Amino acid sequence: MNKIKNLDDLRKMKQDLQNKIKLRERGDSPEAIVQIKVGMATSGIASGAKEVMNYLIEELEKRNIDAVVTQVGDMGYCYAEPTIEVTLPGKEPVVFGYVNIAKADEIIEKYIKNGELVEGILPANYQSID
Amino acid sequence: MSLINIKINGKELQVEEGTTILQAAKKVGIEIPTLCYMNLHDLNIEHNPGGCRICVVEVEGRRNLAPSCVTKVWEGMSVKTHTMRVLNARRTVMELILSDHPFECLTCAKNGNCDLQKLAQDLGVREIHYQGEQSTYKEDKSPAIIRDMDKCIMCRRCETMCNDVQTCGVLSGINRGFTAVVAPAFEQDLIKSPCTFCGQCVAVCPTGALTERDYTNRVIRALADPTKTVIVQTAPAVRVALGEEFGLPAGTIVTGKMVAALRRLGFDKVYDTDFAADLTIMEEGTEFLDRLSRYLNGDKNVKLPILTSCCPGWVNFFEYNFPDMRDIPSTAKSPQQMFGAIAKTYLAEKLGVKRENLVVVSVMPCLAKKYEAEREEFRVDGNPDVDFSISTRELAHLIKQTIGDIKDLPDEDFDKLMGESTGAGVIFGNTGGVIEAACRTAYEIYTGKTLEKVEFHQLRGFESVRSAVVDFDGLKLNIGIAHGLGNARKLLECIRNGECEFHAIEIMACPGGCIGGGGQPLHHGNTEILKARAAAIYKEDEGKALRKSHENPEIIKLYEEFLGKPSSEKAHHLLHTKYFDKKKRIYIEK
Amino acid sequence: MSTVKMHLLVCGGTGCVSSYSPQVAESLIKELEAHGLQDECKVVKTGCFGFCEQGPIVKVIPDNTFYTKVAPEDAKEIIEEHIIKGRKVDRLLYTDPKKQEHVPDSKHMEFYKKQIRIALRNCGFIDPENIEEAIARDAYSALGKCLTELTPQEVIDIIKKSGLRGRGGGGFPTGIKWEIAAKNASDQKYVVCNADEGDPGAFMDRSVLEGDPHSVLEAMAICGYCIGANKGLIYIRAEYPLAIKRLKIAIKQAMEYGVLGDDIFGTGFSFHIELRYGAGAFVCGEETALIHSMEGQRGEPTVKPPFPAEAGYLGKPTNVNNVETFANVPPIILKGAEWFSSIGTERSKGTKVFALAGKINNVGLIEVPMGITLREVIFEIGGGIKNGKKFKAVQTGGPSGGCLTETHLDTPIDFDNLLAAGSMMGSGGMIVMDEDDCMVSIAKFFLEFTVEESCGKCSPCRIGNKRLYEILDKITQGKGTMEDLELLRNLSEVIKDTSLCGLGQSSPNPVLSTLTNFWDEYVEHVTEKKCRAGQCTALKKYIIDEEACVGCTACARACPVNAISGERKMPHNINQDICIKCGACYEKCKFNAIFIK
Amino acid sequence: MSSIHIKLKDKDCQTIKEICESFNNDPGELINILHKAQEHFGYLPAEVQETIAQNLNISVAKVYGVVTFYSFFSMTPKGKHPISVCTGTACYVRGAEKVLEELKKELKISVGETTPDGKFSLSCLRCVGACGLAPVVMIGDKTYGRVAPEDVKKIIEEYNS
Repeated sequence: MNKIKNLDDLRKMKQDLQNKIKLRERGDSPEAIVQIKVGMATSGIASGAKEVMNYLIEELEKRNIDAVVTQVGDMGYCYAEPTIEVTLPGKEPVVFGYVNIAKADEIIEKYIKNGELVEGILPANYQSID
Repeated sequence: MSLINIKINGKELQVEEGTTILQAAKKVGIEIPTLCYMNLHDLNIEHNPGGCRICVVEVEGRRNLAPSCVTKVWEGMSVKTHTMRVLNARRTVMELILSDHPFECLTCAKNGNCDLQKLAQDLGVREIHYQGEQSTYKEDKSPAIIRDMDKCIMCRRCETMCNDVQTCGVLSGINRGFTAVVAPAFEQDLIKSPCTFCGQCVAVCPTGALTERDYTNRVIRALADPTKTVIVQTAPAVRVALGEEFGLPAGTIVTGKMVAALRRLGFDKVYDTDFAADLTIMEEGTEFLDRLSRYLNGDKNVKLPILTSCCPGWVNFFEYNFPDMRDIPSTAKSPQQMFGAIAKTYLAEKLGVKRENLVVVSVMPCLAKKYEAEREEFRVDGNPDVDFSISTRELAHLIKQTIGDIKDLPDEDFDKLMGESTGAGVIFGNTGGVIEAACRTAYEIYTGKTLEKVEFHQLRGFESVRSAVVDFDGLKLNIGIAHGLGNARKLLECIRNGECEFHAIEIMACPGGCIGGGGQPLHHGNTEILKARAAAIYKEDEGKALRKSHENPEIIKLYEEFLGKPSSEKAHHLLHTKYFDKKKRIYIEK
Repeated sequence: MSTVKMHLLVCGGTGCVSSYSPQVAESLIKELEAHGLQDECKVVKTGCFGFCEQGPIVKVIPDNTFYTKVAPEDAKEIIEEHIIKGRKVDRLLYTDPKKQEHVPDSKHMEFYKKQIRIALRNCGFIDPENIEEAIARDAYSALGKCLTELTPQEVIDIIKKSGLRGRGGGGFPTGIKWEIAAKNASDQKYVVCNADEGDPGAFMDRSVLEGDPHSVLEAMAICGYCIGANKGLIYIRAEYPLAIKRLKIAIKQAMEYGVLGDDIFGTGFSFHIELRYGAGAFVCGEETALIHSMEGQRGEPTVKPPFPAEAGYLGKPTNVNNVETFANVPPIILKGAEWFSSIGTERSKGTKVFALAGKINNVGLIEVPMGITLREVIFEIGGGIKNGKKFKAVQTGGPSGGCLTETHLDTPIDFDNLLAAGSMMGSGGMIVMDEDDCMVSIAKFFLEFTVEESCGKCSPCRIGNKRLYEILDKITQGKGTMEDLELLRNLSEVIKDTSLCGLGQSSPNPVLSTLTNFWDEYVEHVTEKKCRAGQCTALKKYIIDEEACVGCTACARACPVNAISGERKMPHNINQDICIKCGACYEKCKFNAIFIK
Repeated sequence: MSSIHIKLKDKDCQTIKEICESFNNDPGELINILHKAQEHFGYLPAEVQETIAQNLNISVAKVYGVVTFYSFFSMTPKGKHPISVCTGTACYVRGAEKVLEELKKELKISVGETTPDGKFSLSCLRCVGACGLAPVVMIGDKTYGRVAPEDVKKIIEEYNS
């Protein structure tokens, strides 16, 4: 057991431990950070949504972007699976279709980091699904 | 101590820091009624739990009323002691207390001598608006003390006396809320508890919850029985306190009038316990000198100090609390029991009365004497050496019922054979008195010289634990004295731990000695009364022609005619006793 | 680490535990393992979410899905539908009582919308049995800051400036209390945490101890640093086994990690904490009684002064604070006095935790900013009155408090306003009553409690409360007189004015506040022998509706005292003088012909 | 407080001695000691109190005074299935009293008593903190929430079979 010998020990330990509950802290105030919803219904899983989701979670973490990635059921765009919905703080949600790993990388680099639009946005005449 | 400026009912005054509102008010002549509060300042006993809430007063700036007995003054404090708000509160609280108190004043032992009754009158309570369930408990009748907890008002003075002062640990607050009351463990009877029957709880009880077991009825019946010869013995402390019951100032000596009254009550003979006190000195003194000389000669089997054993409360105390040390107190019986043993043998023969027709009554300042008289070892074939022991208070009641007053009675003398006493017997009533009396005799026997000055002033006083050195012609004897059982405990623990060395120790269960006994007229916490009684005892001693026990002619005659020598086989048989280990006794009803 | 993409928080508070939340957690773990998801999704047992009414609660993170009344059997569906397929299990979602709609996540629940969580910041968020989760949420950082950057006086000044007042009932300024204890020089001092929560219907302290024990331990150490004490004692009810268990674990872990014990953070400051158990005496919430109890004695209060800060535990200066008060301290140190004092009202800063209970839809534990109105608490957070009944009163402050009515609904809640309204903050019990509650009976209920819990030391409390109870009982029996109402008032005033401790000084409050706010109801009981709520059995009248009665004689045969007479096939009649109001006839009647008046 | 009388075996006295010693025979720890003793014996008969007093060198009256002050301590053994009814305010307003009455009727004992067969004992509790489930009845460690008077018979039967 690492005994905390001074305040720096505590601070370091806190840094190390933060990951453990980061998920919860992000979940507690999602409106302040990037929110990504991944369509995960049976059709989604089959079309590789799970891989995309794992990629997003890992890459966002690596690239130090505070984001909360959640999975939702069928988003109503079966034709364009896998689909993801990205909500930047203070902005309207945007839905991307046919997302694969490469597309996901592009979304992170262009849209999430710089707000540049990326190809593949689906028409906005839908209702966000919880 | 710095002085503090306060205002009470508009009056400005300065009092010392740490003074309570109650004390401060008293200084300017304002009486605040109290009930649970008790202050025995000379004995260092102050009981102020702030529980009864009768003494509440208004303090400016304070939201609620303040209990004056525990609230200390502060600079600039302004107090009002008798506003309408205060009066309403006091009266309502009193009504509440009375609503949980049986209305048995007419048959209550405390009728006319009850703090609660008096206070209810003073507060003008005429009607009790709050009626409801009353708490009821089973009555506990021990040979010495009666507990009628229906009358308990939870002032808890008894608890303080029993635990803090006497350290007997018999009583404790139990239960809580409306069912809270003071009781022995498991609400068992006192007789099954380690109670010493010292009676200090009775002495401070403001109501009829704790009273002595009254034997006057039995005494009256015996006196009315023509087949019985009824004799009486009176303890030294009775004569200096009885007068108080008849309005005489504390410390008035009423020996002669008491004797006259007893005769008028119909006692066939009126004797003096002081005579037996002298006898005690002969036996105890001889035992002491014997143990002392063997000890000085290096006998390892002898233990010192010797402890006095004439106080029955104290005997009960060490049987319960220090049974491992029960071989060090003197084996000499108490004066009451020595008197009984001699009366039912020697005297019965002299008077020509059969033992079973001779009734021995004792008048004692003490409640433990009632229990002592009932001990199995003080009986012959079931017949007790002392039949009934009544307290000073009971005697006063009896006199009031019959003769009325003692003030106009002539002074009369005790009867012969067991009525003669010396000053040494008299001072038994004060703390330090027994050991002083013993020294007077032991000195002369040990040194073979006559004392130039019979008073041993170093042994006197009110201090709770005292030690003094007495010079037996070069032999320096360390004497210890304690009064109050809590102080006795300290002294005994000190001996047990080998921390202090004494040759002899006197212990009295009650603060002040017998003059402050549990059977004396109630002093209501006024220690000036105790001091006056103590002074009267020494005055009586000074007035005696003979002041050393071994000079008592009736004692000399008793040994010559009956007992032989002190500590003789016959003396041992009649005048000595043994003690029991009561610690292991399980106080639980089977 | 980063592969964990979801957390399932399962409430481990006493309420949910007693409705089998541990089994729910177990099933969830089993299901996750069955699907090989144990590395992706973690189950965490947390402290109380506060929403006890709907327990056991499972919250899915990060999407905040709030599942209620989850049974172990539901685990399969949650994992297979929600975790794997991303489809929420609708039937387990919370249903808004007003809109009758499922609410998808906690962010949309009225219950949580107006809450600000300071004392409860970690409750329902971290695993209370894991110090690392607490440390990740800043536990012991405030202590570190105090020990290394601030002098004791500076810390006291921060607390004073924050305006924090004691949450145990009295509302005494915490900083001033600490300052007094700090100033009394002594070789030994003590910090005591009062966790003898005894108000019937209040359980906030327990929730804090169960959900976030480290916040209390840390605050006690901070207090120790301020007043110069190296020993802390937590006086906790023996009836709180879960809280005791979690405290023991927390103390052990804190010692192992070196954030409690000797030479904390290498600063030379040492602080040790022990537990002392209460044994079921409400009066021990009073600080002098609590101290006597910790000394192994009867918990009888003694007159103050001397205050514990002068002569407390074993005669040494002692600072006593309650759990919730302590739980507020670390955030104040970390976020500053200004942050704290920006919340709340002029004289009551910060938040207060309330245990919302009674005839209300959302029973549970809430933390709201001081100054919020009763209306917001009851009708928004609390979701309004159960079964669409009419709001009648809300009782705050437990047995020491009073009943407030509709007219008080828009009063901002703080220490002073509640006191002015004839109630008090107390420890934070808030019991809502509807039209079916008889206010005389409510007063009687509280007095019954006081009578049982009075220590018996002082006469007004020992006998007075008993008499109050008896008079109230008489009134509910229909035997009261108008004079009794006068006596009630006088006696109440005198008990308040003369009792020794806080218990007696406040015990008549339920009587006085109902006398003031519901005078008519008392008078009705006395003059008309009527209980409008129909609660006082003795005042009930069973009457047969002659129109509806078919004369089947079922009622007459059921009556145990033969109070019902009537010819066969003819309307029957109940003799009110004989009737013992047992209700047997009422239950037997198949024609709804018997009604209660 | 009524009590039954038992004879303590040497083993029991030894247990008490050990409990007291684990608290350094400190009278200040009396309440903790009583908790431990009650945990061990199930209740606190007079003999146990007596032995504790001897070990701590305090008066047995004091021990008894403490035992009778705190409602958690009991001098009578609890039933095999101790039943506790929460009578906290939340449970009260949701009808705990009626449930209690029903239990009394069903078991034919009053609060604080044990059925003659030693199976059930009945007591009241002040808030177990499950206010959301009010009214609450606990039997042993098992909690029954939202109990209606009609449910009582059925619940008791669970333990009678």
